[in-house]
Amino acid sequence: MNEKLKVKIGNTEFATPVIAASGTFGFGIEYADIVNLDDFGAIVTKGLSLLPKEGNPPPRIVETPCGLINSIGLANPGTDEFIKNYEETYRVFPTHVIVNVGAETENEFLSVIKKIEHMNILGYELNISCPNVETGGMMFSEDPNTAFALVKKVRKATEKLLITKLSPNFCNIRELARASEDAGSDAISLVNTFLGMSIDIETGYSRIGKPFGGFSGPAIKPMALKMVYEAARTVNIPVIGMGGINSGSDAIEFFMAGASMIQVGSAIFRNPQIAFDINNFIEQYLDRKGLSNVSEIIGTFKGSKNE
Amino acid sequence: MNEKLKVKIGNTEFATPVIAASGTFGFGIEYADIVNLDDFGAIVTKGLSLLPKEGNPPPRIVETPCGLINSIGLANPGTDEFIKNYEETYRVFPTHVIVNVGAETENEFLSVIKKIEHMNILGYELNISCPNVETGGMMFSEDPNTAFALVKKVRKATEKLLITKLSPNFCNIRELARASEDAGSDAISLVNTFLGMSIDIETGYSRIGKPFGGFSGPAIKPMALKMVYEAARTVNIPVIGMGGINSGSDAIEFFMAGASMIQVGSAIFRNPQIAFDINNFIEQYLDRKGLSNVSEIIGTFKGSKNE
Amino acid sequence: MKRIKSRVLNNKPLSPDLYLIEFTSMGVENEILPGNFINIEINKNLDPFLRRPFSIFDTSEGTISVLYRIVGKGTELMKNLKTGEYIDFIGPLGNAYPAPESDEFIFVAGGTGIASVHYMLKAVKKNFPESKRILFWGAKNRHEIVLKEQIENLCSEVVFTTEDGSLGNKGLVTDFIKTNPNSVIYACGPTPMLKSVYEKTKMNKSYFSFEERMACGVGVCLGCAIMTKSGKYKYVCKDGPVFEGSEIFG
Amino acid sequence: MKRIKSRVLNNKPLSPDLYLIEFTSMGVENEILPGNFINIEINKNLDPFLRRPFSIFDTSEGTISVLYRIVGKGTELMKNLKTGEYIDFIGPLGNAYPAPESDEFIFVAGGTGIASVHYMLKAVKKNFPESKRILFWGAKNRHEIVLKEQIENLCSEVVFTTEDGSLGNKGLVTDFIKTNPNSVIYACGPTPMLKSVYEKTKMNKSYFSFEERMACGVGVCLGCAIMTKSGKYKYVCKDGPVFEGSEIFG
Ligand SMILES: Cc1cc2nc3c(=O)[nH]c(=O)nc-3n(C[C@H](O)[C@H](O)[C@H](O)COP(=O)(O)OP(=O)(O)OC[C@H]3O[C@@H](n4cnc5c(N)ncnc54)[C@H](O)[C@@H]3O)c2cc1C
Ligand SMILES: Cc1cc2nc3c(=O)[nH]c(=O)nc-3n(C[C@H](O)[C@H](O)[C@H](O)COP(=O)(O)OP(=O)(O)OC[C@H]3O[C@@H](n4cnc5c(N)ncnc54)[C@H](O)[C@@H]3O)c2cc1C
Ligand SMILES: Cc1cc2nc3c(=O)[nH]c(=O)nc-3n(C[C@H](O)[C@H](O)[C@H](O)COP(=O)(O)O)c2cc1C
Ligand SMILES: Cc1cc2nc3c(=O)[nH]c(=O)nc-3n(C[C@H](O)[C@H](O)[C@H](O)COP(=O)(O)O)c2cc1C
Ligand code: FES
Ligand code: FES
Repeated sequence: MNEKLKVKIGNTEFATPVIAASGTFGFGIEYADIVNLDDFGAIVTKGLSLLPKEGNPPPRIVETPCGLINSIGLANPGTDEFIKNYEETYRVFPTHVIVNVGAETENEFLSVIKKIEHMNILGYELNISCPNVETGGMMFSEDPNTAFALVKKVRKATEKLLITKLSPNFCNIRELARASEDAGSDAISLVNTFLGMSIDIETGYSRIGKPFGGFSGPAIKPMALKMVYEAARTVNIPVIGMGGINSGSDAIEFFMAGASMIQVGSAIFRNPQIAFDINNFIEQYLDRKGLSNVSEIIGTFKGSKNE
Repeated sequence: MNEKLKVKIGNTEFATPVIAASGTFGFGIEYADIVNLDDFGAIVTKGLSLLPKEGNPPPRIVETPCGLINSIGLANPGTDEFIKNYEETYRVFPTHVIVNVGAETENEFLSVIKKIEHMNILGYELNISCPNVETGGMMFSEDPNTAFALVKKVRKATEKLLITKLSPNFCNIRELARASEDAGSDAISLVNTFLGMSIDIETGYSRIGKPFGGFSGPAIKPMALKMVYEAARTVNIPVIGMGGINSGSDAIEFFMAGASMIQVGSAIFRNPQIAFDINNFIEQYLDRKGLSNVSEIIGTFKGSKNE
Repeated sequence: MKRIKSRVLNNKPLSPDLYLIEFTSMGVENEILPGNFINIEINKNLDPFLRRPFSIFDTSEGTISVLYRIVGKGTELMKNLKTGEYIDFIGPLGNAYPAPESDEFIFVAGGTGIASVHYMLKAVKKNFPESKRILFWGAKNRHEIVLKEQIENLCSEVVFTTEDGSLGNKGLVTDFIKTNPNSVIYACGPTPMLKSVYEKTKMNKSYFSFEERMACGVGVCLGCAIMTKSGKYKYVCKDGPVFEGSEIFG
Repeated sequence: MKRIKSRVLNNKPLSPDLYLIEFTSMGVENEILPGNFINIEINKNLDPFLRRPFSIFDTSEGTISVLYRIVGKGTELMKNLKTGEYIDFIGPLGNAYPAPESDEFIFVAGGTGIASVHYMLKAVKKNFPESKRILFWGAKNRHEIVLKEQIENLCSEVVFTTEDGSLGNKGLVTDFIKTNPNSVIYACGPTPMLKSVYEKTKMNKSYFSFEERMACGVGVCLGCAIMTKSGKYKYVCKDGPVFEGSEIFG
């Protein structure tokens, strides 16, 4: 990988700032036939809970203009099965693995982490924002104090990289970001999915298995970018930006808005090789601009031309 | 117009539940060459302020996937010029006219209304949510108490139809909706535009004349629908739903979610005759379902099939 | 599984709603097993955003073909693809129809289910040329019975059923199914049809190909869940699309 | 202003980036004045979402043609439109080039600005057949000088300028403009070009056609603001696209 793409968070080096987002790249091996895993600086696993979760009733996916609503419901094999299946796999893995932990209580978060702490993983992304489970992490997003308490406890439990993933569905993005920083996160990531709804007008029922779901894809990019910008202005730790990124150009917008790294989610479904394409685009962009590292564009958004 | 499309808010009858949204249909005459104005149950004017407003520096529009971000900045001729230009026009107008008032202070709201109260207009839509003016109405949306105080005063100043238009950029949609109802609104309308951002990666500047703008169009529909649903569950007054509506089928989703009427905004730019198309679709839908009026589908969303 | 940037060779209507598209496959046809599907990116712009999954109707050296019905915005775009234009597909995806030895195979196809059934019919004919192959083919009307001779040639017997009676029996294809105790059943079509096939063939080995809304097609999004008899979800794109009848309906 | 569901008659490349598309106009061509534009819905799906504005290059009985450059996703789609396919346009929109009497008219075209200039050239030739009509035509390179003879035939004189010098002068078109005190100036091209034309022709009556990003094209969205010398905004789609040079730059 080109040196120009190398970035650091704390002491960790990433070969590229492009990460696969949770829930859109499985546990990292499903696409291996067609994706060079080291095109990603890291992959984030599907959200992991202590016990196995079957997930929500189908349909779980509905497409909307330039986006999709999902109602997966944090389906996952649970921590024990996860360890059994992936402990060996991750011992020699072409890129960093970050485990997305999607739990419902402080204790569950801590138990999951305790169980997998020995694995060869880079760290954790705490999903305090999943819209798809009833009692789910969302409550941690509603109140910065609750989020603070959770992150603080997790911080004590691990020295690995700790990322807190924020929900866009509450107005206090800046407060949440600050609470996550104050409690000791190494970085924050945002946005998780927006709450969205779609109705089948023939039946009157939701088009997914729950009344609402999580909305993602290119459609959400303008809002996600705005929120990443707000978060990056608020905290001093690195911000990992995502939400609708579908091209190298989108990625650069997020860097300019203040993201130190970016994640690609839904766009992977369409273009599994998107990390390759984004890396390429960034390289060429940096060359064209005479820059020597992607970090030089972080936070360079200049606001409006008229001010 | 077909009887099946007739709806009522309070004592006012509308020939169809389809309204032209503020800022997307000018003052009602610009499209008259190609649009039968009575295809709309009402038109909402561009936001009106007391004094003329020049608006924001260009570019004022940028397209995003399935949507657009605008930075118009409430450009409008001001109340005196408005009266001069449209008093006669509205005296005989093929449909109801609702004036969108976009002011910055309680006093300004009251002054505008006082000046135009004598005109042949159906009522007002209070824009307490414009994202495009610095000190703008947005502050009224941040705090339900401020919104309550404003609406209460306006309510005393007019007996015409009073609609409060809510912003989706704050988490308290339900509180805002309730405050608007309690203060005496005849109806609420939502959503106004979401805050969005777009960066020109060649220059590092915003692609519009301000760092952020208002995001609208089909992209936002899943979120708008969810918010309309929440609002309609919260209040007993009619809810006027909007946000990304681009077809008859979209409109019916909003009715099912609880909207008594709907507004079409950005979609007008693409299809100025959309009210005709939506009316047609609703008529056929009602026929097919054996229903005799559109109001029979309001709030008929059944949630998820599995619950 | 490969990702192929392919070129359209041929795209033609077979009936008002059904089209057959053939495109270059760059050798990937050799990896394909009956039952597999591919996930197609139809357009360059972002509406529709997701790929669209289609069964493989047929392959030949260097080509794949798909039989598809126009139902929405993706297939509307697909129908306008001209010879020489690009599409991008990922595949082959999913599992395959198992092929236990037998002397009688029953095929049940509803609507575009004929695509997946056709490819399996070819394979069975090739591997068990002496076998009896009876196809129960259901469609809305006679216009939807497309490529009739070509498919009849693969079978010992074909029983047609149309909803309007315009060809063969009138009614639902499942009303006319007859099986022997040792026949192996393959079926592809709408889920209610599959359920009804299962009810009538409980004593047989049966393999059904299912559809579910998909985002990824490879098992990462967990979008295509299907409830199994055991109360656990499986995933149509990865554990399927082919399941034993008893696993889902048993 | 009408909304026309039109059919493509012809759509062909004139250079690697420039295309000429001709489509049916259902009589609306009789309402069109030089300087007017139309707003085209290119695709049925929602990406791109907005219509795209284009100057009218030419009309004939029952047809309109547009000369366009491929710059983004809308024009990429446009270039693939085949004869017989539908497009939907609204027009004519905007104001027209005024046509004061004169014996010398200077036309300045940069890039696709030639489209709007061409239509005005035709009108001036028709109305003032005896007039002197000098066209200063600038382009990136000689490939972008398209329909050369056809346009030369409308002029008394054409001065070509290309950025790479591959045809005519090398440099910027505005470096070579010459005018007389009584010449009337018409110009269409990038705003910096128009500004430079203004600087060189301050003493003349000049009419410039501007571009700005548009959502509606009819004056309702207030998206296409252009700052005038007086410190007030005007709207390119409604007050323009043609403004007197002095109104904007004066
Ligand atoms: C494994 C698999 C194999 C398939 N093989 C074929 C095939 O060989 N030929 C063929 O014509 N079709 C096949 N399909 C179905 C095909 O994928 C859909 O018809 C197609 O995606 C519709 O796209 P669209 O954009 O035209 O419709 P959309 O606009 O997306 O949808 C139109 C309507 O169809 C419904 N719909 C869309 N996709 C699905 C789906 N996957 N399952 C159920 N309902 C859906 C929508 O809810 C909507 O009501 C297959 C599906 C799967 C999962
Ligand atoms: C009144 C008027 C008349 C026009 N006449 C012609 C003509 O005759 N021939 C022709 O080729 N083009 C003309 N244009 C420009 C044409 O509208 C744009 O090139 C077209 O909309 C681009 O669409 P796209 O989807 O291909 O590009 P997009 O993907 O939308 O954009 C590609 C790039 O072009 C920029 N861009 C897009 N639209 C505009 C615009 N209106 N002004 C400035 N920059 C823009 C974008 O910011 C982006 O960088 C005219 C524009 C106006 C306003
Ligand atoms: C199908 C699907 C499943 C997801 N699952 C998870 C998850 O388990 N944990 C999590 O934190 N985020 C999850 N997400 C959210 C994504 O990681 C990402 O935050 C969001 O989709 C926005 O990015 P995008 O627009 O690039 O997809 C999921 C998203 C999708 C589409
Ligand atoms: C160009 C533009 C101008 C707008 N101006 C106003 C306005 O003056 N007052 C107001 O209340 N809303 C204004 N809006 C918001 C719309 O009325 C509507 O609430 C919003 O666009 C969402 O609906 P849509 O997705 O159908 O466009 C404007 C929207 C657009 C796109
Ligand atoms: S479609 Fe994504 S898991 Fe099956
Ligand atoms: S484009 Fe809408 S006012 Fe000009």
